[in-house]
Amino acid sequence: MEYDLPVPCVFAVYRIIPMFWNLLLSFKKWNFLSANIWVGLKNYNMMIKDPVFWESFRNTVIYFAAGSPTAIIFAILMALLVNQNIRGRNTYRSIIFLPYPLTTVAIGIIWKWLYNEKVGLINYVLRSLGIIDKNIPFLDSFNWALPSVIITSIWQVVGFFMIIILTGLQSIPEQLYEAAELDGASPRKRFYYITLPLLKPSIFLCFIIGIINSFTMFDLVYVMTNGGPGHSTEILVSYIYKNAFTFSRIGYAAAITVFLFLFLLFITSIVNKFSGEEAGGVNYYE
Amino acid sequence: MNRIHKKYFNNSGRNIFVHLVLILISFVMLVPLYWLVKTSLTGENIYIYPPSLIPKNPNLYNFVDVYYWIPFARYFLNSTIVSVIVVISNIIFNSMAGFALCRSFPGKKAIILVYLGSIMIPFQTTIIPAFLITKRLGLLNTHLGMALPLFSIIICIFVFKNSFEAIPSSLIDSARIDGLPDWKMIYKITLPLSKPAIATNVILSFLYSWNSFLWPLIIIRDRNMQTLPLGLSRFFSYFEQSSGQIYAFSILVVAPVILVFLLSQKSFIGSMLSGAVKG
Amino acid sequence: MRSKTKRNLLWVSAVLLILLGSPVLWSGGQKETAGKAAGGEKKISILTWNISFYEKNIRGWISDFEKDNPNTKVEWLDKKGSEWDTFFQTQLASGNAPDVLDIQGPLFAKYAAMGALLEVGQYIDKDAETKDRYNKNIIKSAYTYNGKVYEVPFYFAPSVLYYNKIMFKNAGLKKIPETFDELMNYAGKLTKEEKSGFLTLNFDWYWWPLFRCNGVRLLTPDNRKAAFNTEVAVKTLETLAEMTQKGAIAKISWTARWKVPNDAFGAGNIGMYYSNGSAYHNFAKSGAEWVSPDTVGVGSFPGRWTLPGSHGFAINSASKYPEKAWKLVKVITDDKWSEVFIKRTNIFTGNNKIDNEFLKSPELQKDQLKLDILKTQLQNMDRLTGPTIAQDARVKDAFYNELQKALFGEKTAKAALNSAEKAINSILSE
Amino acid sequence: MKFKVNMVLKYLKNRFVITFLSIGLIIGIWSIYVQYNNDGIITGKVVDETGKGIPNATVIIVEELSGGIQEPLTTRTDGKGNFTFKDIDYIEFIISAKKSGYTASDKIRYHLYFKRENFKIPKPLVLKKGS
Repeated sequence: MEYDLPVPCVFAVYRIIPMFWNLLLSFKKWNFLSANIWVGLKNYNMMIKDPVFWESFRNTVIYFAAGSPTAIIFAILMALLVNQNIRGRNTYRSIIFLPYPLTTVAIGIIWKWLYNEKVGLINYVLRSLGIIDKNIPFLDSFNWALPSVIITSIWQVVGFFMIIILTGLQSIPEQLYEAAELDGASPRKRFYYITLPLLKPSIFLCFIIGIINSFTMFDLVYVMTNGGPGHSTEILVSYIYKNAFTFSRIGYAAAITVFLFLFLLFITSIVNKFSGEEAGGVNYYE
Repeated sequence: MNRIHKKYFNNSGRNIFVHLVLILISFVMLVPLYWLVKTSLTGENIYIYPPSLIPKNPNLYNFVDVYYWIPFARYFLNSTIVSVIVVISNIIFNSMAGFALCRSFPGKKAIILVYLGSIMIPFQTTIIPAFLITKRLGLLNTHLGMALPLFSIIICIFVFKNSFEAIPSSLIDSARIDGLPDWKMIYKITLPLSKPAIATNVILSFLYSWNSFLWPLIIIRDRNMQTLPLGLSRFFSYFEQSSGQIYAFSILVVAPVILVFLLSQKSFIGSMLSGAVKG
Repeated sequence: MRSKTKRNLLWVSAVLLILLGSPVLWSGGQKETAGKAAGGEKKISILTWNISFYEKNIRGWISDFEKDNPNTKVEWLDKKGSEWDTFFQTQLASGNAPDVLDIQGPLFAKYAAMGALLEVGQYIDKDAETKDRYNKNIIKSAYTYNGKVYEVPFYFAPSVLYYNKIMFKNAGLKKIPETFDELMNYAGKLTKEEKSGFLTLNFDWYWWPLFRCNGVRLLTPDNRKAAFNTEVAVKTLETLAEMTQKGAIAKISWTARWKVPNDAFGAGNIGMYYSNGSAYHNFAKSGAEWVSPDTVGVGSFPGRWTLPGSHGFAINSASKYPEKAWKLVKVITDDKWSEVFIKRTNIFTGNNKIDNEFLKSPELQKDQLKLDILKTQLQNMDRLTGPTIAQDARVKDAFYNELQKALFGEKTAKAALNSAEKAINSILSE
Repeated sequence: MKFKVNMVLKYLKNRFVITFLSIGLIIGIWSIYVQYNNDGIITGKVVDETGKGIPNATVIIVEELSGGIQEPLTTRTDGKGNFTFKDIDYIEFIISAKKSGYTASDKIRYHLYFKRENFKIPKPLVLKKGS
C-alpha cells in the first residue's frame, strides 16, 4: 500500500537502522573514542550476572504492570464521567489533562516536596486528618520510593489516557446503542457488550503508551530519585542511559537495549493478541 | 451517545454525585499545579514549614526574569517552527498510514509489527546513530533536523486507524465507485469524519515536539537555534536555588500546549458531538 | 460551507507557515556551511559547565582572545551538569567535540584515561607566566591523574560545615563539633519534630569525609583495590544508619542532590550542613530571610577533611589547534580574568596571588561570614580527599548503592560493605 | 461581494482567530507602553527621620543578578534630597544611601517589569543622625 511508505522510511532512519547498529555494538566494547573491540557475548554475559540489571528489569515490569492498568482504569472512569452531558465538562477535561504537558523537571521538584517526610504536604495532610501518626518517608525508603514515583507518573499520564479513551468513545456509532436499547439491554449490559469491546483499540493504545512510559518516564525518575535509594527506582532505560553516558560503556548499554527491545516486543505481541490482533483493530461491520 | 448516557444518569441526584466526584478528581489534579503557580508568583522556598496556603505578596517578577534571562522570543519562535512542521507532517503521514492500515494488503502484519517494534525502541538508546545519520544528512543545527525524528508519531497512526475503522465502509465503497482517488478520499471523506483523531494528533504531536529535549540538546549547537526546553538548562545556571523562575518558565512553556489543547478540544470534539457521523 | 472554508483556511495557514518558516530553516542550515566555507579562518570551541550566568565576562574572554588571535574565531557552548556528559560524548563520537572543556570534579579522569585529553601540565610548566601560578595542593589532588596534570584550575570551592546558630543556641550548643562522635552527638541534640541535626550533600564524594575522619581509606594507594572494608568503617556506617533512622541525619542527605539540601538548610530546618564552599550563595538566595552572618556559622568538618569541588579547563586531544586552545585557556585563567571571577563569585580560582589578594581586599573584610567561609576553605587545603580515578562514576554508584541499603536498614552495615568491596574490586580489575 | 464580507466576518469569529488576535493585541499595547517609558530613569528621595530631604548624600545602586556581585553606580542628591539615575538597564537592583554624619540607610531591593523602566522609588531612603 503506497500510502504506507513514507512512514517506514522515517522509522528506518531514526529507529530501525539505529537498532541494528545497536545490535552490532552489543558485541563490542566501545567508549565513543577507542577503537571498536569485538568481545563476542561478553556484554550479555556481564548483563546476566549484573544484579543491578535484574533489579532495574524487575522495577520496569512493576512500573508497567502496576502503573498502566491502574491509570487505564482511572482513565476509563474519568472519560465516562466527562463524556456526559453535564455542565462544565470541558473544564473538567482540561483540568484532568493539565498535568500531562507540564515540564517534568517542575513536576519532579513539586512532587519531591509533596512527598517529603518532614515538611511535605502529603504527610502534613495525612497527619492533620489523623490517618497516620508517624510521617512516611515516601521517597526516602526502599519500600515506598517505587510506588511513590509510579503514583506521580499516573497522576501525570491519566489525563492523556482519558483523552484517548474519549476519542474512542466518541467514534462509537450511536446506532449501536439505539439498537441495543431497542433490544432492552440494561445500561450495564450496554457498557459491557458495546462500549468496552469497541473501546478495545483505544485501550490497546493506552497500553502501548503505558509500555513506552514505563521506560520514557526516565526524566521523572531522574529528577525525583535519580534511581535511588539504592537502585530501588532504577528502570531499565535509566540504567541504559547511565551506562552509555555516565559510565561510557556503550557496548554494555547496547546489550541491555537489545534485551529490552526483545522483551517489550514480546509483551506487545501478547497485548496485541489479547486485543484481537491488528493492533486492537475491530471491524464491527463484518 | 449523549442521550444514552443521559439515561444512565437521568436524575439530578446522580448529576450532583458526578460533579462531586469530578471536583474531587480536579482537586487532586490541581493541588501540585497550584503550588507550581503559587511558587512562580512568590518565589518562596517551598521547604518552609508549615506550608503557607495563600501566596504572600504575589507578583509577576519571575515571569519578567524569564523573559530577560534567555532570548525568549527567539527560542519561542524556534519551538513554534519545529512544532508546526511536526504537526503538519504528522497529520499528513499518519492519516495516510492509518488509511492504509484499515485495508488489507500483503505484508500488513509485518508493517504493524515494524510500527509496534519501532515504538518499543527507546529513543534515548538509539540517539548516537540517529545523531550520526542526521549529520550525514547535513541537518545538524536545523529546524528540519530537530523535527525529523518526530515526523510521524506511531501512536498517532493507530489513533487514525481506530477512527477510520469506525467509518462505515459503505461510504468509502460508494466513493470508490464514483471514481474518487485514494488521496482525495482521505482528504475529502475520512479526515473530515475523524475530527477527534485529528485533534488528538494535533495535541500529541505538538506536545511531543514542544517538550522534546534530549534530541535538540544533542543536534543543536548554535545558541540562536535553541528551543524552549533547552532554555531550561540555562535557568538552572541562574536560578537553580530560587525556583520561582523555574516554575514561571515551565508555566510559560506549557501555556501554548494548554492553549492548543483548549482550542482544538472545543472545535474538534465539540463539533463531533453535534452528530458528524452519519450512517 | 463553513466547515469547508475553515478547512481551506487551515490549509492556507499551514502553507503560509511553511513558507514563513523556510527562510529561518534555510538560514539555520546555511550558518553551518558558512562556518566551514570560510577556510582561512580557524575556529575553536569552548564548552563550559553551567555558567551561562557569567555570559558577559565569557564574551570578555573571547574578545580578549580574538584581539590577540585575529584569525581565530571562538564558539562558546554551555551545558548544564547533567547534560554536559551526554552532549560532550555525542560530539566526541561524531568527531567535532569542542576544543576547550570546563570539567567538574574527578570526571576528567575518565576522559584522560580514554585518551581524550591533552596533558596540559607540560604547557603550564613550559610557560614562565603559569609555572608557579597555582596552588600546588589543589593541582595535586584535584587536577592530576596518574601523575600527569590534565587541567588548568578554573575555580574550586572546598567543602565546609555550615551551621544554624539559632538552632545551636536553642539546643545550648556553643562551638562546632571536632570529632565524628561529637558531630553525631550534636546532630542528636539538634533534632526535633520537623528539624534535623545534620545534612550532607551526597553527589560526588561529599559524604566521604564522614568515613575519612575516622581514618577509613577508600582505596589502596595504587588505586587498584578497595581498602574501606574495616571494623571502623562498619561501626561508622552503623552509627550513620542509626542516626538516619532517628531522623538526626536528614534522610534527604542520602536521596536528594543539590537543590533540595540547599533549600532545606535555607528553610532553617537543619542544624548542620556539610556542603560545597559556594553553597552559601545558593541557600542564602532560596527565599530565606533568616540567613545572615549572625545566624549562619561556618567551620571545618571534623579532621578538617574536605572535598575539592573543583572545575578545570582541559584541552581535547583531537583539537585541530591545540596551541590556540592553550592560548584561550591562558587568557581565561590569567590574573585579570581570575580577579574578575573571584570578585564576582567569591569562589577561589587556584591562582595563588589573586586568591590571597582577594582575601585581604577591604570589601571582603566587611562581610565576616564570607570571609570565614573562604578562610576555612584555604585552611583545609592540605586535607583534600576523594579519589581521582577513571572509573569514578561506577565506583561511586556501586558504593553508594550499598551505602543506602545500610542507611535505610535494608542490609547490615557489614553485609553492605562486603558487597560494596566485592563490586568495587571487580570494577577496578576490569 | 457582500458574500465575501460575510465570510471575512465569519473567519474573525473563529476561536483561533479571536484568541491569537487578542494575544497579539495585548502584546502590542504592552510594547507601546514600554516604548514610552523606557528611558531608564530612576528617581527618588533621601530624607532624614523627620522627612526632610538631605542634600548631597551619596546614593548607591547595584544591579542584582544571581550570578554574583556587581559593580555599583553612585550619584548625589540635589538641594532638596532628590536624586536621579539615568540610562539604567537593570531589571532588579538594590538601592541605598549614605552620608557622613548619618548611619547608612537600609538596602532596599526593587524589581522592575521591564529593562530601562522609568521608576520612582516609592519609599524615600531614610538616613538617621549619628554615625
